[in-house]
Amino acid sequence: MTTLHIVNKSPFEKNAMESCLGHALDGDAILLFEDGVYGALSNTRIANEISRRAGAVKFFVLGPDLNARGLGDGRIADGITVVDYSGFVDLVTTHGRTQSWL
Amino acid sequence: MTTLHIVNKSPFEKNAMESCLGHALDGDAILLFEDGVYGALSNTRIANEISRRAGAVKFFVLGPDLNARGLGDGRIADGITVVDYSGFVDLVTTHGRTQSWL
Amino acid sequence: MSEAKKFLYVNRKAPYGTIYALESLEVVLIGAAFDQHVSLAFVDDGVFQIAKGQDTKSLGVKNFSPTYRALGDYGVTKFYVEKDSLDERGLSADDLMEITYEDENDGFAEKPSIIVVTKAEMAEVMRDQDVILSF
Amino acid sequence: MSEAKKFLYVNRKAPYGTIYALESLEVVLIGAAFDQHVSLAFVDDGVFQIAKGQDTKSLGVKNFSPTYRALGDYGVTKFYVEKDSLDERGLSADDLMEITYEDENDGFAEKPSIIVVTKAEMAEVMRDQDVILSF
Amino acid sequence: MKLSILVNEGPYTHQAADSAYQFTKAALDKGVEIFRVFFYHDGVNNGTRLTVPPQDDRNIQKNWSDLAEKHKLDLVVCIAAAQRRGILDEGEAKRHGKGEGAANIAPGFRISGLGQLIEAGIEADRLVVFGD
Amino acid sequence: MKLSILVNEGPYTHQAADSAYQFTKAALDKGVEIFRVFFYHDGVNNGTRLTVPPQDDRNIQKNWSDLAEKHKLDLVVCIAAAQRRGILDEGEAKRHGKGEGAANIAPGFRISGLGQLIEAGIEADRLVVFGD
Repeated sequence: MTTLHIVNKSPFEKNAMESCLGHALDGDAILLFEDGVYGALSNTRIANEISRRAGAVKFFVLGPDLNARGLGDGRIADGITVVDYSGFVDLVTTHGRTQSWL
Repeated sequence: MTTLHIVNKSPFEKNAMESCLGHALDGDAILLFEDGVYGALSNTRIANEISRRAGAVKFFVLGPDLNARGLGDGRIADGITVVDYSGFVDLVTTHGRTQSWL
Repeated sequence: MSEAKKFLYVNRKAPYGTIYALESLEVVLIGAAFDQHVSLAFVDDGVFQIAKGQDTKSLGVKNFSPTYRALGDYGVTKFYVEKDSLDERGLSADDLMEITYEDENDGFAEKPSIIVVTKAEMAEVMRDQDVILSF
Repeated sequence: MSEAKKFLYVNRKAPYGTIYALESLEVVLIGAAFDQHVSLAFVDDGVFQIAKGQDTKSLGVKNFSPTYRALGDYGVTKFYVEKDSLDERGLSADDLMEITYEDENDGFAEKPSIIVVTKAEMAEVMRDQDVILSF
Repeated sequence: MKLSILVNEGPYTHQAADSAYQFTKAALDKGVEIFRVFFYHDGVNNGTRLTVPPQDDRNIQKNWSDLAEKHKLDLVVCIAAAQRRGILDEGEAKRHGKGEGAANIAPGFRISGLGQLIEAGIEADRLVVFGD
Repeated sequence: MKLSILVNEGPYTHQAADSAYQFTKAALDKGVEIFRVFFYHDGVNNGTRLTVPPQDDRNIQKNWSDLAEKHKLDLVVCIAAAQRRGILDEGEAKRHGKGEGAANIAPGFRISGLGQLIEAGIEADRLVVFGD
């Protein structure tokens, strides 16, 4: 069964997202939340890495965390799906395990 | 007056040391302590950066933190001076200000 | 009390993920009541603290970003923002809130508080201080 | 109780700078009393947790590194260590503590608990689990 | 489908405590069962009754206590982590001579051992970790 | 030469609390004056009298209290940060109806406002920040 990876760290400050991307396997999903949502910004180094993996790995980002940080509309890289907390719960229940990259 | 920069973060996990190196000016001192002492390891990417700046910037590392982490002898890159807490106090009093890179 | 000192608040962390941005701002507000020279630095993820359009309603936490805009009324008028940090995050100065102050030495003309600087300029700002508070 | 599950403890943080390594170890010790399949992963700065020669006397904090060596007696015998993480830090397997266990299925022969794996192999280890505890 | 939640950070300081609460609430609202919420590391600080947050901010401890009451949630604070950080129930406060009325554990939380975390991992179908 | 110290993290969780203590002690041992130690963010948790650390580990709160007694150190806990995190003195505990005996501030610490931090920056020759 595939894994849901959850990342709550800014990729500009910490290596958690980079390490997550290095260990996520095809078919896995990655949810960006808390300061992890900065990884969803378009036009950054990390956005390139995400678009390179998008397709093989599914990318999600938590809407409430985006909005809080002023990234609500049009700032997000292509291929990332916005979900709310209910969608977060669905991601947990539909994947075999949840791995937190702290 | 010159600045004492203090860095307590692993350069492999966080961007604090990189940011510190980017803002330290010639004549400043940088003290590595806590998990920052990993920046003093030889044969790493960060060691190259340190040896590039050594001379213009003085590098120090806190001995008790080195020992705790098993880096006591021979693991430290050239050009880094080991100090104890008393030496840490001296560095603070002999520089114009102390800047923490958290 | 000695003569006025130069205080710099260095903000390197994003808002909301941790409390540092909010509690740093609380220090700035209290510190403004003392008669010192105050500057703020926004470096690395700290630039996200003053991003425009922050809306925390769906998160259930307090949106403290409007407070930055009020700091001018407390005499806090120097927001140094590092351009290199903006660039790395795909941001420009247009993505930041409009933060201004009324210059009492110039007929209360409204002037921008944000000063975008290079990394080298930021390093000079930092060395020019008496007290550096990092959160 | 359901049948035995596979538990993986993922250690990505250095010891002493924060408490996560120590308190993670406390969970592993308690968890060993339950009849589950247990593995430990050391990734990124987590590899520093099992570096040899740790000596905390001058720091005044507890040296908990010997506890890793005792885990074999509790049936915790799989320490997956990522080679890519060692390489980036200028370390090799020789810089790690010697951690062994007595294999009761092989005449109590002493065998190494540390298994150095590539990043790709670590990813497979991670996906093979039922429960992943990250600290 | 049963979930367990691990909360590794204290309230206000890290968003982990808020995220864990919002996630748990969303799961319960959807009818997903929560086997247990376990508080470890600084997470134990979610369970102090002594917080006095600003009037215009959320009360994270009270949010947890209210959720526990409404849904019969099992909120477990790790005893070893709690002792290090000064979170005690009445029995602990008495045993360590901290004086009458010193217990600071909040309503709806209970203090117990790390075995409860392992059990949470065994008994639930998924474990979700919120931390720093 | 007078120093002030700012401690931004709680005991045990981050080494910042240990480093600040060791640094302060080394300064005092050398005869360097410490104007004030100010505890902010989770640093306020250094000042709870309710911790019960393991027998074989250091007692960070007691180390601070002992150092304060020996050297007449001024240990100040920020009131706003303390309220958010559940650190209260007797007056605060009473004012917020937390019950008799609930005050958990440790000996040698006092609770006061953020102005004390600014003053620490003004009055000392150097300010050193320990945090995460």
